[in-house]
Amino acid sequence: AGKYTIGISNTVQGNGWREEMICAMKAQALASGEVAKLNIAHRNTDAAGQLEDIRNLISAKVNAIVVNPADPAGIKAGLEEATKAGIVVVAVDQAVTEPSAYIISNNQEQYAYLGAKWLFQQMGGKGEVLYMRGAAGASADSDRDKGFKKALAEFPDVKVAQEVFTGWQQDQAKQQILSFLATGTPINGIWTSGIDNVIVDALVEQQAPMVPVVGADNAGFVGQLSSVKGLVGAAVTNPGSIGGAGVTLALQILDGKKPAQQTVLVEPQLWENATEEGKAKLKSVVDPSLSPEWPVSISIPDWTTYTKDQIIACKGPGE
Amino acid sequence: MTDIATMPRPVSFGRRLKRFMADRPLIPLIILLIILVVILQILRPGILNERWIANTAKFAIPLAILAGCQTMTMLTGGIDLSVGTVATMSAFIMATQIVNQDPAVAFLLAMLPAVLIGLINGIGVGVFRVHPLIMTLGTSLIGTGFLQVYQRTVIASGARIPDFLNWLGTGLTYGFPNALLLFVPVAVLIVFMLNRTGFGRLLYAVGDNERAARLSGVRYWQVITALYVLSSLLAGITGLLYIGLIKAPSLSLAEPLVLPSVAAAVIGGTSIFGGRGGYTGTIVGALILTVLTTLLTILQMPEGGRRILFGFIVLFVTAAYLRIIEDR
Amino acid sequence: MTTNPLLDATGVTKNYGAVAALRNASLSVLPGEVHALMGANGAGKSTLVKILTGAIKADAGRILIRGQQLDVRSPADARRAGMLPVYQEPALIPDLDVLSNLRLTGTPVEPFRAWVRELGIPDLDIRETARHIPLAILRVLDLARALAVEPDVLLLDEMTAALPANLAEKVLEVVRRQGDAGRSVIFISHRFVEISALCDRATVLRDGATVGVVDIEPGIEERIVEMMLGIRIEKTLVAARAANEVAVAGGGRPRLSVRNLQLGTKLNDVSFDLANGEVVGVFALEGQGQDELFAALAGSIRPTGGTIDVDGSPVKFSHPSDAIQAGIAYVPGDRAEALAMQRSVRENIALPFSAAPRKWGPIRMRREQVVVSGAIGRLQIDTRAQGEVQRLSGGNQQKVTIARWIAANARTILCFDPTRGIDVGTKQEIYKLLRELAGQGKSVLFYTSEMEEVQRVCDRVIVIFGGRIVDTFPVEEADEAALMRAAYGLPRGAKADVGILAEVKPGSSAEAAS
Amino acid sequence: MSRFLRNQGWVAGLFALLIFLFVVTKLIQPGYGSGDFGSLARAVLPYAFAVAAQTVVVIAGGIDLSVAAMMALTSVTAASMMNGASEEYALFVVPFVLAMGLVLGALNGALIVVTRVPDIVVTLAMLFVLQGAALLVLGAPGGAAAEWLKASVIGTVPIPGLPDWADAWVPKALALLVVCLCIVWIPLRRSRLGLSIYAIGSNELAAFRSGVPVARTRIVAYALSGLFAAMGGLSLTISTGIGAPIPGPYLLASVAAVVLGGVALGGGKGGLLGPIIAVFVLRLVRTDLTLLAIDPNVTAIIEGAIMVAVVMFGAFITIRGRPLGATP
Ligand SMILES: Nc1ncnc2c1ncn2[C@@H]1O[C@H](COP(=O)(O)OP(=O)(O)OP(=O)(O)O)[C@@H](O)[C@H]1O
Ligand SMILES: Nc1ncnc2c1ncn2[C@@H]1O[C@H](COP(=O)(O)OP(=O)(O)OP(=O)(O)O)[C@@H](O)[C@H]1O
Ligand SMILES: [Mg+2]
Ligand SMILES: [Mg+2]
Repeated sequence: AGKYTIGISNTVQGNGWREEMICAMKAQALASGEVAKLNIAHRNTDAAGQLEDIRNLISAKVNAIVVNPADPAGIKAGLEEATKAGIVVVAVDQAVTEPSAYIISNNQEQYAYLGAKWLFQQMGGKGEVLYMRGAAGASADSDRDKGFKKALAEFPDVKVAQEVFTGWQQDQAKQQILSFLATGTPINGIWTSGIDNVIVDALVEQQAPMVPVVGADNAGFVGQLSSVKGLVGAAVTNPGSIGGAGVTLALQILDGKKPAQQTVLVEPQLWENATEEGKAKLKSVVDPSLSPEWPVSISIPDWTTYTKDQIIACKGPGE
Repeated sequence: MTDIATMPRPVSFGRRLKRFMADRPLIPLIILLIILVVILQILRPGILNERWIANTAKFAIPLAILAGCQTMTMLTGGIDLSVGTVATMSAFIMATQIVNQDPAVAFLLAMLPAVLIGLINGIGVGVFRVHPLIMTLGTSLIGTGFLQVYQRTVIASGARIPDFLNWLGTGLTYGFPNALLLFVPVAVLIVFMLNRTGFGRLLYAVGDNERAARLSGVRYWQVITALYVLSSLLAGITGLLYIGLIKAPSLSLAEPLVLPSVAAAVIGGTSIFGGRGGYTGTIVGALILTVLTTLLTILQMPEGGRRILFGFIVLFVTAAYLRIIEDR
Repeated sequence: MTTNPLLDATGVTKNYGAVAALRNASLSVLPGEVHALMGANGAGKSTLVKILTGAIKADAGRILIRGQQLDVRSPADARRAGMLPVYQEPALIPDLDVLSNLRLTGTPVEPFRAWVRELGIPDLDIRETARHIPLAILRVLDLARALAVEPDVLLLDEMTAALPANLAEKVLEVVRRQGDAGRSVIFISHRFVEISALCDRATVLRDGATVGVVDIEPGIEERIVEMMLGIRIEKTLVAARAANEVAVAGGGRPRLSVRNLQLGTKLNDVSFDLANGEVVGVFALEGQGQDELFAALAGSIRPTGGTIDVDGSPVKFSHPSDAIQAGIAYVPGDRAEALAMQRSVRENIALPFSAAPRKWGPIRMRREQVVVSGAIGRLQIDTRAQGEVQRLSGGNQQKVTIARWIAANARTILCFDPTRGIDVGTKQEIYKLLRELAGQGKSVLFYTSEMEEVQRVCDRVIVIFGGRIVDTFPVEEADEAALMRAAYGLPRGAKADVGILAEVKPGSSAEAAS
Repeated sequence: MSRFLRNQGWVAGLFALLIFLFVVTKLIQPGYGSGDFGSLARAVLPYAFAVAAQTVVVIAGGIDLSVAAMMALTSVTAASMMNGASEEYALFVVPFVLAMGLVLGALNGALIVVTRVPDIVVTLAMLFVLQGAALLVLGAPGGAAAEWLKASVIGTVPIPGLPDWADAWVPKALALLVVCLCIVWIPLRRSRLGLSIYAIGSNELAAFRSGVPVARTRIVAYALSGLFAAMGGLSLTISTGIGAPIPGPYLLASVAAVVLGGVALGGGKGGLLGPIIAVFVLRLVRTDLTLLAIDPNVTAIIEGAIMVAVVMFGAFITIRGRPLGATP
């Protein structure tokens, strides 16, 4: 039915968020009815590997490439070659430096700022915070660090008790929080870069005093926000479904509907359980049917048109 | 060459101490472990409580079992880099199958890939003589691929951690981690196997001189196949334990344990060239690495500095340990 | 020529942990002499050579070269000082071809080629990878490489032990000429024939200390043996095998019956029987197919044709364990092939017990201990360093390889040159042991590179040449001349001079002691 | 001739496989042309250097687990030095970074020699150290590369006397690779040093007894490995225009390609050509899988299976091809 071939390049595999992103791309491609075939290069690699994938997609003569960049600048050469070959390039989730590419992304700096600010307010504007970052060196992590530091600057009495890199690994985060809790250092809040449910688990297991926790809108954590006794926390949305939005944008451009600017930012929302209305919101988004690592925001209004069944089925056109 | 007095000198205390430790290679390792703990206590007074010890044990146990896989395979001159993938697969399959299967069935399904990968590794190494590094690397790539394909099919049904694994992984009884209920028998069994059974003998013999073993009537492929299946099974069981501890089925759950498991076996005195080593040292090695990780977490240091320190400490410990045991 | 020693070492000491390899060794070599270094297994001969050539470091001692104290810290230093060793183990790099091996050591190629020809290998392919060259040839190449740089002192550690007679003979000739040309040679061998044919003086080591220096003259052998072993031994060592002892081939069917065995081009139509209680010798020059014959009988390689019957029923071996199952054990000549060097003597001896999967379970330690110590006692293995076999001397290692099959009670033993590099005392024990085994109704197939062993041990001897059995002798007729002729493929009875070994009359004083 | 086949048969077979893959590629995508070949060459570049780095130490009987981390460190160093600097400054940066690789590699070797810890453990520890150092140099991907450097891998080399269509098949990246490898490798291969490297890999004791300075040769081998890794790191910076502190997948890829390329793990055998061809094969397989739009998860399975199958096949033909009568 469709007429386009779309290439997809992603460099983190096996992470719930990225898996949702890929499923959203597939589901959106299917739902749009405009895509004949997806060509997905989806693996764990770095900028150099992604360059290779992009060039292979160029060799495969796709019409558009939707890419979650390993690095904003590192794949510039490949994206430039793609544009020269007449291929539409859309970057999702993170920005790229190549000027010819379109960008649709979650606002990572805002993500961190929003959550951190809420957390510091919950802490009464003072105390010690445990800062659990993502992977050292990843660009999303450094963007989030900017947001976090911005919020921190607004609350001079909040101190970072400890800064650790979880590597966005559940097990590593769990080990770190357990050894931290065992030290008995008092803390007043925990900010996590999306590795959240294992942190709450650890607090419960160790019968440690509950402190406010900020995480992402992963299904597991969102569920905990409604079910774990005494837990005050907030989930900041970071929809993996941004992938579907990327496909939509690419198709619009292919159909000749260019957006006004090169960059479209999807702003995060904050869902907290400190207020009644927040609780109600959380109740409405809880989704135990999803894998705990999947963000519950499985669609983005105006940008995605697939159904929940479609994204969960995770099938693209022709599958 | 110069004239050196050949008169027998009274043996100095230092030399006697060294000889003493060399004959009991476990002692310097334990001393090192104690030193690390003392440093920890100095850095964070009060850290040394029951809870901390239980936690350390909890995290050391999965590492120690995987390091057991490395110890056994390294004795034959091999290595098993697929343990991470195998553990991850068992854990993931268990967590996803338990949702709509009988626990026993889920357990069998979870152990199936472990047996298969072990068998393929064993046949590849034992029959086709593929280098174990390559063989286990290849099967772990293949396993990861299959796991990812499998993950697609269970996205809809979700995952659950069985209560029993939860209890085993995180629970405490009288302050002791329940995981010890699994670990102690496993450790005793491995130690007994290596020292007191024909199979254990053969591991050492095959690793030392395969041709000699062959001329003594040992069929290499039988030993190696049994070994890699055993290693994989242990890895699978570790996966189940680990998922009970971490409680988040991810597709790379146990991968970060692979290189440390090799390091633990080496620190524990097992030769990667085969024929020499044992499991008790490995257990202490795993404890040392776990404590070291905690220590580095506590040091408020940039991530980069922490990694540098970790690397140098592993190197230093191994070098010092070799010095002590080598002039036996 | 001065009478100052070219090389003078005194008070050399080397300890390996608790084991003293050398306590107080001294060695003084004059220019132009061929100097024998003698001692029982484990006396420290190899250790001394390694120290002199910088391969290992002594704990104490003084070494003067041409009256000067030189600091020899590595084989490269020794080489510069004009001292070239040929160690007990081959030193060519296995994965490099011969030419690259020469370049590596900076050896001139043409002299090397000349020496190789001289040493009896006319058609060496210099681009052949060392790994593919047979052991005996490798030893000769090692020697040629050392000779090619015209060393002042050549140190040969059991150079002839692994050589077939034809090559050994050439080596001896060349070594003798070295002495004539004013160069010195330090020569280690357990064969008195060679020592008396070649050497001027001998230094004798016992337990790591020099116990005497003697001139080689007729009749000296006994004194040397006395010094070596530290005891007075019987003047005439009777042959292990009494002349009246006839094979107890109890009329029954043969233990092992080989018919028309074929193995590529290496073995042709080989047929023979091995009876219960019989020791059959196999004699051959290097590379005549004896390796393949033993490997085929041991189940290591599959023959391409012919049959093997054990106790009258046909067998096909696809793995050594099949042969072991049939009661046939193989003792390789190269102990590095047979031993797990980092494991204990006990584990090495008990290894076959655990081989089959049904024996993988718990070990009955007490029972094993009894069996193993029985075997150790029987072979009188020096167990001072029994924690790791690699710390035993070469001879004791060799004994462990045999002890294993005594412990396992194998009915048939295939011994491939079991006395290679073994001292006289131990050799006698091994001969006795093999005869005892035969007396118990066991059968032994025995390849040797030393002719006089044939008479001492065997009931019958088969001679292989070019992959065929060219002759079979009862032991009474197997004198050295006859064996030699057959081994060269000459018809029985033909008179031909086949080199210096043929000149040594059987029963001459030279070999009375060995 | 038979000796040539014995020594070079594997490389020849690999080359045939590469040609076959090109034919398959052309069949899958008839439009596959010189531009796409240029892309392939650029993709090969960092892998080829990583493999060269690994090959040298493997021939010397070692293994280098720190290859990828070394590439990351040299890459971030180059990128951060060139960040905001003038184009000419890069003329200094390139030799500086190469020297840095050489020195760090030599440090690897020296640590192995001095501590006497097995190489696999030393380089494992150095993996952490170099990773940490890379993170200290650049906390996140960033930096820059001089334009002329970036241009040096884009486009083709005009060769006088060749028609344009033929020039188009000589991408600059390929020319750069060949030149860099040959400058180091060919003189080395012909020198006594090169022989020494093979010698210590083949049989260390025999090499020592042949007068080879074993320790020095080992250090040199690791230094060369570091040099190649630095070239790899530079090529990463050049092709991406940035430096990334988290190591890429070059470690596993380098080990796999070394083995596919016919260099025996254990040392003493093989050359550089085989592993480089193996890199091309592996990269081209990925291209083909992308062209076929194979499910990405199946790609991992196929890659693993190829690795295992090819090595098993190689083992199989060596077992079959063993000359009759050779005592096993
Ligand atoms: N690396 C080592 N570790 C421990 N002991 C050793 C080592 N090398 C040699 N020895 C011991 O030193 C002694 C002398 O050994 P050496 O090899 O020099 O004997 P040898 O005279 O050459 O004997 P053979 O005639 O059997 O070759 C032996 O007792 C041996 O066990
Ligand atoms: N594990 C062992 N420990 C000590 N001696 C053993 C052991 N296994 C075998 N032997 C000895 O080796 C000899 C031959 O062993 P072999 O395995 O051929 O006998 P077997 O009949 O199979 O033994 P078993 O009765 O154990 O089945 C026997 O004399 C036995 O005493
Ligand atoms: Mg010796
Ligand atoms: Mg010896």
